[in-house]
Formats: sequence, C-alpha cells, structure tokens
Amino acid sequence: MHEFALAQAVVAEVEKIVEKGYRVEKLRIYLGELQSVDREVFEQYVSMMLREVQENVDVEYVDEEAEFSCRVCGYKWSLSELELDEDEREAIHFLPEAVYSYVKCPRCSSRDYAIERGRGVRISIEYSE
Amino acid sequence: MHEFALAQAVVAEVEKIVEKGYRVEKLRIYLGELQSVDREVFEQYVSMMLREVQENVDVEYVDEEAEFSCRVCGYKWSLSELELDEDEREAIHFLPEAVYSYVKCPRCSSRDYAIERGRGVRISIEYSE
Amino acid sequence: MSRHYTVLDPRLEGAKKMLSSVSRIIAVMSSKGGVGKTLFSAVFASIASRKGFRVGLLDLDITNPGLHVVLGIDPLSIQPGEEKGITPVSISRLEFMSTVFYTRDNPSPMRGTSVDNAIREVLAATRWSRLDILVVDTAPGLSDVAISTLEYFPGVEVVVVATPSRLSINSIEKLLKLLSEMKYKKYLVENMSSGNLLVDLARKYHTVYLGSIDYYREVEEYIGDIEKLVSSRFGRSVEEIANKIL
Amino acid sequence: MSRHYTVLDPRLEGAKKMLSSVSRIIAVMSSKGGVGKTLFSAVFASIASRKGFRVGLLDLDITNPGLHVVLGIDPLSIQPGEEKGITPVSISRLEFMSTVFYTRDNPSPMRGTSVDNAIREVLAATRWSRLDILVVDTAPGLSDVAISTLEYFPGVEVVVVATPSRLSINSIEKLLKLLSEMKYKKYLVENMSSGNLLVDLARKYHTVYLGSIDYYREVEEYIGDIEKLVSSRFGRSVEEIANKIL
Ligand SMILES: Nc1ncnc2c1ncn2[C@@H]1O[C@H](COP(=O)(O)OP(=O)(O)O)[C@@H](O)[C@H]1O
Ligand SMILES: Nc1ncnc2c1ncn2[C@@H]1O[C@H](COP(=O)(O)OP(=O)(O)O)[C@@H](O)[C@H]1O
Ligand SMILES: [Mg+2]
Ligand SMILES: [Mg+2]
Ligand SMILES: [Mg+2]
Ligand SMILES: [Mg+2]
Ligand code: NI
Ligand code: NI
Ligand SMILES: [Zn+2]
Ligand SMILES: [Zn+2]
Repeated sequence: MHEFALAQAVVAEVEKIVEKGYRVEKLRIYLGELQSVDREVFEQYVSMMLREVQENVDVEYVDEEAEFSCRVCGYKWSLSELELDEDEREAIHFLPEAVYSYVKCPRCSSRDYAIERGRGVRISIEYSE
Repeated sequence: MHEFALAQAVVAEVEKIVEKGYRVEKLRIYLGELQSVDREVFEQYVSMMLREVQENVDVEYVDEEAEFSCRVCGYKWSLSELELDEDEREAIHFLPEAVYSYVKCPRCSSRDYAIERGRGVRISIEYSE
Repeated sequence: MSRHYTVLDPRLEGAKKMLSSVSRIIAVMSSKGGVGKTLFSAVFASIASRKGFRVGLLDLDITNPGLHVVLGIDPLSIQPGEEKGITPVSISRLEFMSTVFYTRDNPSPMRGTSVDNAIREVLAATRWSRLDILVVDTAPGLSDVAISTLEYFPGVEVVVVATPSRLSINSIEKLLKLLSEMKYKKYLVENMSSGNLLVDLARKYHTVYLGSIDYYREVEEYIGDIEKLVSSRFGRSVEEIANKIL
Repeated sequence: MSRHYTVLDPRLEGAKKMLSSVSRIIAVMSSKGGVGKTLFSAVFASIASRKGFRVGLLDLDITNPGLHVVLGIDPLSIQPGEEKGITPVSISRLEFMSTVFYTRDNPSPMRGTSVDNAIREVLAATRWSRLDILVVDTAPGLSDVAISTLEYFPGVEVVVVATPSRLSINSIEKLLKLLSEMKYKKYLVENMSSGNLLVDLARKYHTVYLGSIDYYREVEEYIGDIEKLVSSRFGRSVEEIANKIL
C-alpha cells in the first residue's frame, strides 16, 4: 500500500519535533479528497508508527473536499462534478497532479486551473516545551 | 515613463467594468514597495485617464511594504534589509522578478524565496449596479 | 442596488491594450528543447521585416533567454526606452524585447509563479509600435511559459518546431494534442532534418506542414550575426517557410 | 510552558526517509534544452548498473518526460508496484520511476506549483531499494524542476551536460554560476562535439571536466533499445566518462 509512505512522511515530521525535545500535543491530519487515501489503512499505519515516536499523541483526521478553480474563466468546481473512470482515479490517487492529464474546466475546457483545496495529505501540529 | 503603462492597465480594468454598465464606487490601488513606482507621476496618469472613463471615481492609494520569505530556511525579510545599487533598483522597477538575479536570502543565501507582499501594482474595485 | 467587490491583477487588461497595436501574433513553440525555436524565431522575424512587414520579437523563455545571443546584443550596453511604457530595442529592423535587459544576463532562477508574473509584467508594460507581426519565442516543456503564451495573446497562431527524432516526436505529439483541443491555428516546421518525415504527424493533428530545414553546420559561426544568418542556407530555408504564412 | 503551532507539508521529511536508502544522488542538469540530458541519464545509469552498482533512474522532467522513450517502455502496459510506498519499475537492471506512469503519456500541462507538488509527491512516495546511485534526469530552464532538484536531494552531485554551441554556453554559464554559489559538487559533460571545447568553461567555474561525446548519427535508431545504446559508440563514450566518477 502506498498509504504507508504517506503515513511515514507524517510521522517523520512528528519525530523531527519530538527529537528537538518538544512534546506533540495535537496532530491534525487533513486528507484531501482528490488523492482519496484509504483512510482506515492510513490511520492504522499512522498510529502504529506514531507509537514508536511518542506515546499518546492526540490525532484528529479532517476530510478536505477538493475544489478546483479555473484560471481562465474563474469557474469553481468540486470532484463530484467530474466523471473519472477507475484508471484515472487510480492514477490521481498516486499522483494528484495527474488530474491535469484527464480533467478540463467543465465550463471553458481550459487545463489551466488550480487545485485550491483538498489535494492530498497535509498536517498541522501543536507542541509544547 | 513606464508608469503610464501601469496606470493604463489599472484604468483598463475600470473601463471594463464601466462598459458592462456598472458604476465604480471605489478604486483601491496597492503600490508595492519592490517596484517603487513614481507615485506622483502614476497618480497623475491614473486621474487623467480615469476622467475619460467615469467621473468622480473615489481612488485610494495604499503603499504595500515588500516582504520576502525564504522557501529553504523560512527567514522573512523586508526591502530595507537589502543593499541594492542604483542599476539593480532600476531593473527591479521595470521587472520586479529581476530581484532573483540580484538578491539571495540574507540568512541562508538561497534564491528560492517568495515575494510575499509588495511586489507591484494591484487593485481592488467596488462597484454597483 | 447591489454592491460588488473584486480584487484584480490589472496586467492582463493592460496587455490587451498594448497588444491591440499588433495585427498578428505568432508564437514559436515546442515542448521539446533544443529543436531550434530560438534560432527560427530570430531568423523568421528578421526575414519578415526584410519583406517590408513591421515586426516585433519577444523572448518569453524567461529563465533561459537566448534571442539576444542570436541577435548579437549585449544586454549590458543597450536598454529599452521609456515612452508611455517600455519601448523595445530597435535592432536590425526589428523591435526586440526580452527580460534579459533587466536580469542583465545574470542567472534568473524563478519558480513558475514568478515566470508568469514576469510575463504579465512585460506584456502590460511593453509598448510596441503598430506591428504587422509579433513573433514570440517560448520555453520548452508544458509549464508556465507555454500555458501563459496560449492564454495571454489574443488570436495567437502557433508555429511548432520539431526535429524528427523519436524523443522529439513523443513530446511534440502531446503539444499538438493540446493545441487541437484548444482550436489554435497551428503550423509545423521540421528542423535539422534532411527529409519530410513529419508530414503525417502534422496531418494527424490537422496542422499545416510548412516544410523542412536541413542541419547546416555553418549556422553555429553565424550565431550573433543576424544578417549572416538571414542570408545563409538556413535563412533561405526559413524564407521558403515564411513565404507560406506571410 | 509555551505552546507552538505549525502547518506542514510532510512530504519533504518523507522524501528524506525514502532517500536514506540511496548512497549517492547524481542529477543530470542543463539550463539548455536538447543537449542530451535524457539520453545521457539513461545510458549512464544503465552502464553503472552493468558495472555492478545498484542503480535507480528517476525522470523529473514532469511536463516533458523522455526517459521511458529512451528505455523503450510503454507506460500503458507496465506500472510501478505498491509495497510500503510506490516501488519503481524494474527494467534492464535498473529501478525506474517516472510520473508518466500516471499521466499515461497524455499531455500533462502544469504550472510550476503543480510541477513542484508532483516532485514532492514522487519523492515522498517512491520506495527505492538500497541503491548505490540514483540518477535524476531534469528539465531545461532554471525553474521549478531545477530549483527543487537542487533543494530536495541531500548531497546531490550535478552532472551538467552542454554542447559547444554559443547558445548553450551562454545558458550553461548561468547554471554553473548558480551551482558555484551553492557549493555543489559538479561535473561537465560536453555532448555532440568533436573536440574538447568546454574545458576552459569548466575550469572557470571549478567544475570537473569529464570529457566529450561525439555526435553519432546511429543513436537515433537505437532510441527505445537501451541495450543497443549501451553497446553503441555513444555508450562507449559514456562509459569512459562514467569510469571517472563511479
Ligand atoms: N537547422 C539547423 N542547423 C544547424 N544548427 C541548428 C539548426 N537549428 C538549430 N540549430 C542549433 O541547435 C541548437 C538549438 O537551437 P535553439 O534555437 O537554441 O533551440 P531551442 O530554442 O528550441 O532550445 C542551437 O545551438 C542552434 O544553433
Ligand atoms: N551524442 C549524440 N549523438 C547523436 N544524437 C544525440 C547525442 N546526444 C543526444 N542526441 C539526440 O539529441 C536529441 C536531444 O537529446 P535529449 O537527451 O532529449 O536532450 P535533453 O534531455 O537535454 O533535452 C535527442 O534526439 C537525442 O537522441
Ligand atoms: Mg492500487
Ligand atoms: Mg529610468
Ligand atoms: Mg530557445
Ligand atoms: Mg530531456
Ligand atoms: Ni495507495
Ligand atoms: Ni518607470
Ligand atoms: Zn474555465
Ligand atoms: Zn533562507
């Protein structure tokens, strides 16, 4: 599962902070809809790896809806507006930017759009001395 | 003066809105410190050209301090921290991105930094039907 | 009465104003690097100007500009003027503009956002004379330069330059696909080739095939001397091609 | 007790973890396009693997990938695996990774921010075996690919490929300047040249000159067949160069 790699990256950030002598109070993990990671698998990897780094980290998962906005016509749209086949979804799962190979602006057909939100995995961390 | 071109661009935006039948109530012009336009000259051009487009536009000028942030070490700095000679300043006046040819991060010497604020001319417009 | 509020980058409207004095815009493009875009742009523009057209030449390969090298211009000893904007440099019957006048041939590493900003700035600030043709040289890849070029120039026509190598064909095919879906008027020039090997490729993507230019070893010595380039065998090949679209 | 709050992109730490299994990273760079970066990367990596090194090969020319063409891989018929991350494709004794497996050789127009995102994603997700060398092919220009390559690979060494043309020299000189100020270990390979014309340029920028590769017309027919490329005259020239740094 490639979710392992994403979990590993998140825990590596926590580890960096813990190694500096801080205590991580809260880890918030935002899961972007576009990449659609397997949440259950991902959570398991995170908690498994996190245990090695620090006991009792308070982890919160936040689902983030994907939003696109067209740089040409200004139209904004969400993932539900797109029809992607299985292969395309899988490619985008591994590389969210592959979306530029399959998706055009639903209004003006431009490929010059931004992924405004909900791309992939990002995190915020609260820690104390 | 190349300030004419910048003023022309601003007024062209106002014109586009006026042509659609709206009335522009307020034009706010942000002048980025990095480009350092000649404010007096620029104001004259704007008010001269604006008159042709719509009477009595309320124009407000806002100076915006330049702020850079390093993508490598995270350091943030302002223009006053830099020593630029006359030629460099002039080049940057015409093309703010020329800064990447002359300036490195004062802390880590990287050239991979963002111009976070105060780059050049941008505007906001309030208009009504 | 409802009130609206909008935050704008005025430069794209500014660009439209500035480009309104230009009749025809020809972008020289290729997703593959090193196929001859820069050389072709410079020589094509010069030939058009010699035929009596009023021609501008713009370098949009922001992080790797090369037109000044082909034209033999030292960006330290010559600078654009100022007259209701930036006025391009006059060289060899051309109006020439490049960001190299501001980076002064120093390295100019810029991420895409800055490349795009530089392009917008140049388009909004440069006051071309009344031009029949503006020739725009671009960067390889399908990133900011290519995307912005296709968006910011109203009615742009695209001359795609390609060599017949497999690496070039694989790359160019993707550019042609993109141009097809966007309905641009497009032409193909085959460069550094001794045959007409890309005729079918052009046809497949409804692209006008303009002809083939041989590999001429003497080109290298003429880089920096645009007059010699124009009257060289390379120049004569470009002229045949130019005659088809001018 | 003071409390801190930080928002992070975890992928750069993820990349460090993934790259910790790699002993040596060699990025093949050139601000000029079409000088032979892709061809050199593929053949250099293959030669290193034939010498017994464990070698990975990564295509970071995100909007214009070419390594799969040189290697003769159809990205529709083969895909990377999944095992604690993405596992590269095994081909001809190499571990190979490219975003083309996900764009499926479709056009992939992306502005710089997306190019950088794609690079971060690939580095954080790809699980290389224990490698002696990872060879990284890059894009021309001095934009996102070049900037990110120099930042994200710990201890990266740079092989600059250049041709002796004036356009290439003007361009490469800026890359060498940048690399000098950043203190990278750097080498110069002269390609498509019948002499050693860039020795002084290399010396000027404290760059190790590795040698010159002739223009070999037969290269074109071997594109797509890496075995033939390796045993060709081109391959033998690359081997001489490889021997100096392996
Ligand atoms: N027809 C030709 N004959 C000989 N050399 C050529 C020819 N076309 C281009 N070149 C050379 O090939 C190299 C790449 O050309 P260039 O115009 O810089 O390509 P690009 O702009 O596409 O990167 C340059 O050294 C140029 O002088
Ligand atoms: N030494 C050489 N002899 C003959 N052809 C070469 C040689 N080096 C590169 N080429 C060809 O030149 C073109 C550009 O090479 P490529 O590796 O794609 O360059 P880059 O990756 O720098 O853009 C390709 O068609 C390639 O096959
Ligand atoms: Mg799967
Ligand atoms: Mg002045
Ligand atoms: Mg070029
Ligand atoms: Mg390449
Ligand atoms: Ni997965
Ligand atoms: Ni000015
Ligand atoms: Zn749109
Ligand atoms: Zn820094």
